[in-house]
Amino acid sequence: MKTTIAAKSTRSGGLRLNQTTVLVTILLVLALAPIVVTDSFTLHSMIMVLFFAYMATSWNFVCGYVGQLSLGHAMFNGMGGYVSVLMFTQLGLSPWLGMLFGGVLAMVTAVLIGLPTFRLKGPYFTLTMIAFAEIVRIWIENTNEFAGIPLKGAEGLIVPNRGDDFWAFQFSTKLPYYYIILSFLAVALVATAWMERSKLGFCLKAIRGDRDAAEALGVNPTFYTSLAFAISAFMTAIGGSFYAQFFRYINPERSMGLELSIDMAVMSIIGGQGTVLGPLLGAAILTPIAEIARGEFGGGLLGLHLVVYGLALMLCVLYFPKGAIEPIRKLCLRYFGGNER
Amino acid sequence: MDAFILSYAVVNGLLQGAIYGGVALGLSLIFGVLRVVNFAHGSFLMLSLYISFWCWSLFGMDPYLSALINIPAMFALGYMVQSVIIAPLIKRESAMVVEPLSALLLTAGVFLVMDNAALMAFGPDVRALQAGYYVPTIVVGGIPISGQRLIAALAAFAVAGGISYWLRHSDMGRAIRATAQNRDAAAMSGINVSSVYAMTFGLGCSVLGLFGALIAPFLPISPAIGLAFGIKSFIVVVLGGLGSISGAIVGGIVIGVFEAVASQFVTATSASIGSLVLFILILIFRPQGIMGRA
Amino acid sequence: MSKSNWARSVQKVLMAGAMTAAMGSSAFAAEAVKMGCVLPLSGGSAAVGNQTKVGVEIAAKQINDAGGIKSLDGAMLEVVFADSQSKPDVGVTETERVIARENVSVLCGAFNSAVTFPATEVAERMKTPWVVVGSVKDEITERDFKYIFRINNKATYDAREQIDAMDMLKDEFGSGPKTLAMLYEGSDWGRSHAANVKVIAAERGYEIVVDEAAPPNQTDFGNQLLKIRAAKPDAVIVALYTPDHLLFTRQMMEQRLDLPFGVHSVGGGMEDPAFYKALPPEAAFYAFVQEDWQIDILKVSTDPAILSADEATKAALGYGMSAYTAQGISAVYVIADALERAKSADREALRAALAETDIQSGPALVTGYNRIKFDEQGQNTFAHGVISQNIGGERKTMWPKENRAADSTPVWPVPAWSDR
Amino acid sequence: MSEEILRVQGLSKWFGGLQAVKDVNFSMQRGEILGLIGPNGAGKTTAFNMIAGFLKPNSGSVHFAGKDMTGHKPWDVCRAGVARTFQLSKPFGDMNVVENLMVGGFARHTDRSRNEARAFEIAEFLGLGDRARSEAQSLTAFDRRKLELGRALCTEPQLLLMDEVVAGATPSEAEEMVQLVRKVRDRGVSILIVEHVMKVIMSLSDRVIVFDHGELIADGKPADVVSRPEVLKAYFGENYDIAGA
Repeated sequence: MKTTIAAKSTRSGGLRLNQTTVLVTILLVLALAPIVVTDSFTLHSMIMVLFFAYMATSWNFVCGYVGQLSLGHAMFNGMGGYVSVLMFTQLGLSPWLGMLFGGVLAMVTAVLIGLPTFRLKGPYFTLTMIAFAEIVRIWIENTNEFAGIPLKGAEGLIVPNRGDDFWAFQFSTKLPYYYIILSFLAVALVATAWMERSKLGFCLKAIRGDRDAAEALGVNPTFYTSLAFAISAFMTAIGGSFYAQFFRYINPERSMGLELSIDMAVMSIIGGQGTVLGPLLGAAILTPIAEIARGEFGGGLLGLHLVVYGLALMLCVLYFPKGAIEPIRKLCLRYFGGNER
Repeated sequence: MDAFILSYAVVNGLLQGAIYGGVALGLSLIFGVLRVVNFAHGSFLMLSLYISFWCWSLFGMDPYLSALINIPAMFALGYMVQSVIIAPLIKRESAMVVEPLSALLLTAGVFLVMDNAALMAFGPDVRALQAGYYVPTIVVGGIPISGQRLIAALAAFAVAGGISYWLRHSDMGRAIRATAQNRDAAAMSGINVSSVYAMTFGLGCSVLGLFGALIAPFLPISPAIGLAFGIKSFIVVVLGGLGSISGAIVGGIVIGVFEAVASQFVTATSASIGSLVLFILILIFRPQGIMGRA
Repeated sequence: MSKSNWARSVQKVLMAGAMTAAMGSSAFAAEAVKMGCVLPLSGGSAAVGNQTKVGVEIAAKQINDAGGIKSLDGAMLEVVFADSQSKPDVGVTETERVIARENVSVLCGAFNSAVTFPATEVAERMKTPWVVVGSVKDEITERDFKYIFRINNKATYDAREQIDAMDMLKDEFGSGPKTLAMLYEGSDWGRSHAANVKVIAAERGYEIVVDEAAPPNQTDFGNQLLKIRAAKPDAVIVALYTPDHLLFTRQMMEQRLDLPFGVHSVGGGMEDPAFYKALPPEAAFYAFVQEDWQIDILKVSTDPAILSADEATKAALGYGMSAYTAQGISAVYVIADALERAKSADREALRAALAETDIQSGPALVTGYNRIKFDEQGQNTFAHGVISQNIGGERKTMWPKENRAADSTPVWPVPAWSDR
Repeated sequence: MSEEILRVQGLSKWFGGLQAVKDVNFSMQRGEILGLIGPNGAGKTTAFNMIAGFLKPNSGSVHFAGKDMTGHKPWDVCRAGVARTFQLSKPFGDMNVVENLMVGGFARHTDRSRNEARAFEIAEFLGLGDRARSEAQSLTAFDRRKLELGRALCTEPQLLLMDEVVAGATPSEAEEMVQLVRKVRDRGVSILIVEHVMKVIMSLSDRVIVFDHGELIADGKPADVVSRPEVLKAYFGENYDIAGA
């Protein structure tokens, strides 16, 4: 069945159909994967890959397309997690709704932060985002209670166990989590594919290419970057809520720390930023490296996977500035013919 | 807040701030010439601290004496990182594919590799070295001043002055300044730009070689120490003006004194949030920093 | 580091081979019992995690050398280590892995409360017993879980004991602190300890005059020290990990900051042997340290297992046993004890046996407890810390009074720097 | 040729203590090609940037088709119907020629397929039809310049501001560009062109204005303007004045 779709699209030679086909095929395979994979640890690992793919895709939505390197996105992840958990524990609100509030808070924050900072270029922007995220993290780590809300500082928040309860976003097996994060990822990928073809995508790429020229062509950079930044922050926050529900525990160090931001960015960049499938590819390559390094060497070679991340990052920047997806795309072109993806 | 405590805080802040400034010098120099924000700056310092530690631990070498090893070693490492890793990017950029963030990403890669390779090689344990003698604490007006910190702080001023003088009065220094102002014009007037870049990167790192030796005697050393100093250096350098030598010292002192005085009124944590806020405000409203030219 | 690990594992394999060969065919019949051990082997707490790991390895080797689990035909203990990287999600993933993939019978770990808390939930769900090592967060044994057991203190015990010790010294000498400063690392452990101290100190009539959290990896404590100097407290309670504790202690010595009733550390850096290697001994003179084991137990104990464990630790790490090594050893002996009684590596049987644990002697008590017995929440109610004072470079147990050696007398109040 | 499309009144700009543009007044008719010339540093580019919205004037006003556009942002100016090209401009990376052109189309229409069709049409018009799917980065310098013009045309301007269109071009390329600009005008677009190459200005412009030291010193038919002494003096200095007098 897969082959027929692929064959059809090659024949029709549609420029965009190819990407859609690849996207649909990947999602289908992922959706069917649990039929084969029943081992709970493998499923858990796959959830982590999908989670990081989702986070990298969210990051890519703005940073990949507008060409800015945000190392502060973990802040939005934390907001999503904290808002949905606190609304659940304090108000009894279902995390399914709470995550939307978290997303909105992240959106508002993104716009407030983005307005002044998106004017900054290159490293200045990166450093500013690090500073913003660090401020939020340090503040939460040191605040046990704020305006009557028990933030619990560095201790982190616990999601009380409710057993198998859809509205509480809690399940006793891994499978529901798998399909939830898979559908989140699907939405994020489709949103990215749609955005890339829409006015927003063109404007973002134009801003990345030459800001002055984009302005002269009627693009208001502040408006479009803020819009994309807000959407990206919203998606990242939803990922934070998922993380909180999946592990039923969050703390500022992990949920808002620099390391998570670096993970999101590095996965996108190595996979191919500014492409729909690049971040997914990056997460699929890098997440298992970390797992294998840990599984095979235990504590024998500390930090090995991060050394690999670093080397891969350098190699990509120097030799594959468009990410690992570029050579794959070229290979596909050679063997399957047709237009660029 | 009585005057004694306040002046004590200012003295503390001056000492610590000058050290921050000294550590940040190389970052500013490299940015000023290459326009590269070296994300791995702290990692170089970390490595330099380890060199001092191992010299002491294996050969019983005095930490101050180990500067004689640190400085050339860090210079060589910096020279190599520039010519092997960053130079290919700069060459590509002159071929019109301008990606201003690539250099930052490259050095971020260097940071990941160095920090974690150190973790693999040295383990996570905290090390500290103890000199065989005791550098006395001086008491001035009732305020004790750590001798080791005073030496490091004075060195920061000396090095900043030395580099400024050298940049102005030596042939290499003039070549570096010319390249910083206009790479293409410098190349056309016969300056070997790639050698100037590698020299500058090496020089920036060798300053860290010196400070590694100067602060190793009083600082616990672990693979994670680099990031702590790295982020502080970014703040210091942005505050003082990226690329400005004197700005690095001024920025360091401003941050040092600000945090020292502020933490007498609020918690030290709030003071460090305060310095991050200051950092953001500077970037947004005066990106050239306190000392930088508009 | 990695080299010695390799060497050690090779050594282990050789030993195990030799053992099985020597014991003949019956040993082949007994399948090894797998136990998982989730520890922070990299990341912020890696130093501690690796000390614990050494303890676990030593204890497992001792048990195997002595013929393994006798009620299981001499089955060997096989430890599967997993690295949590000090991160909750990684810890959970690794727990999942060792339970599902490695099929371990029992788990131990994971030092960081932030990791142990969610990871033990996985164990509970997958019905695998877990012996908590090092984590003090109260709630870990307050969730009505059936499979979770904790040998060591809860966080509230730590705080109470510190104040108990001050009260004891006050009674003993007729004088003591009234005002306290608190300096603690700004993450989970330090903050929750500080919160507990605040509550108990207020109940006992102490006044907290400085309350400072420090983000980890400080480069300077001058500002905090100055604040303490300005507030003139009688004593300071410190909860810092090794790097910050080192820096703090060194600067305190340099600045000649006098506190009449001294420094009271809740462990962290001051129970790490690396700490004492890195400082001039006089920097830590007269400091009180609350630890999860009795530092001078090696002087008191005659248990050959404990003494040889200390030797083995020195061989592996270059310094003797620490609280972390001791906790690793203790956990393995508690698990071995349960295995002997359960006569099975089955998780359910093992859980039942752990719940029945009542150890009153042997190397499981290396941490200095008189007894290990879990309540219905899995908390060892006989856990207590031991508070020592550094006298002339040696940490001597002062609290509880019962554990005090005959020649140990507290120095109270502590002398000023100028009088030392 | 009677409707006024651009009116600049009393336009002034200071940079620190230096006045780059001094109280400039001029206007343009619909369908006109107006040349703006002057020696280096005369304030041409500054005036140009103020009209396009990239600089805010200190005083004076810019009216476009009767509407006050003074100090409006570049994107608003663009949407009002004023497009501009840059002296130095990069094509948008990772995008091919058509996609580059489509960015301009999105300024006015959100319909993707319409913009795509229009972009192909413009590519043909520019003579880039066979390179429509090429990566924009791979174009020659002159094709990039045409692409720059094409992007501006895709915004469907009524007034086009062009900055140094033939700088660095070979004579034959310059001739091709001149033809293109004429064709653009024939499509009903008014053009204000800043140019150094006299020949281009003389052959293209319906009318020429001359700047010197931030002041407008001449306004008229190209042939008339170049023979005026004040213009010659501005270009060739005082010596010329003495010699010619």
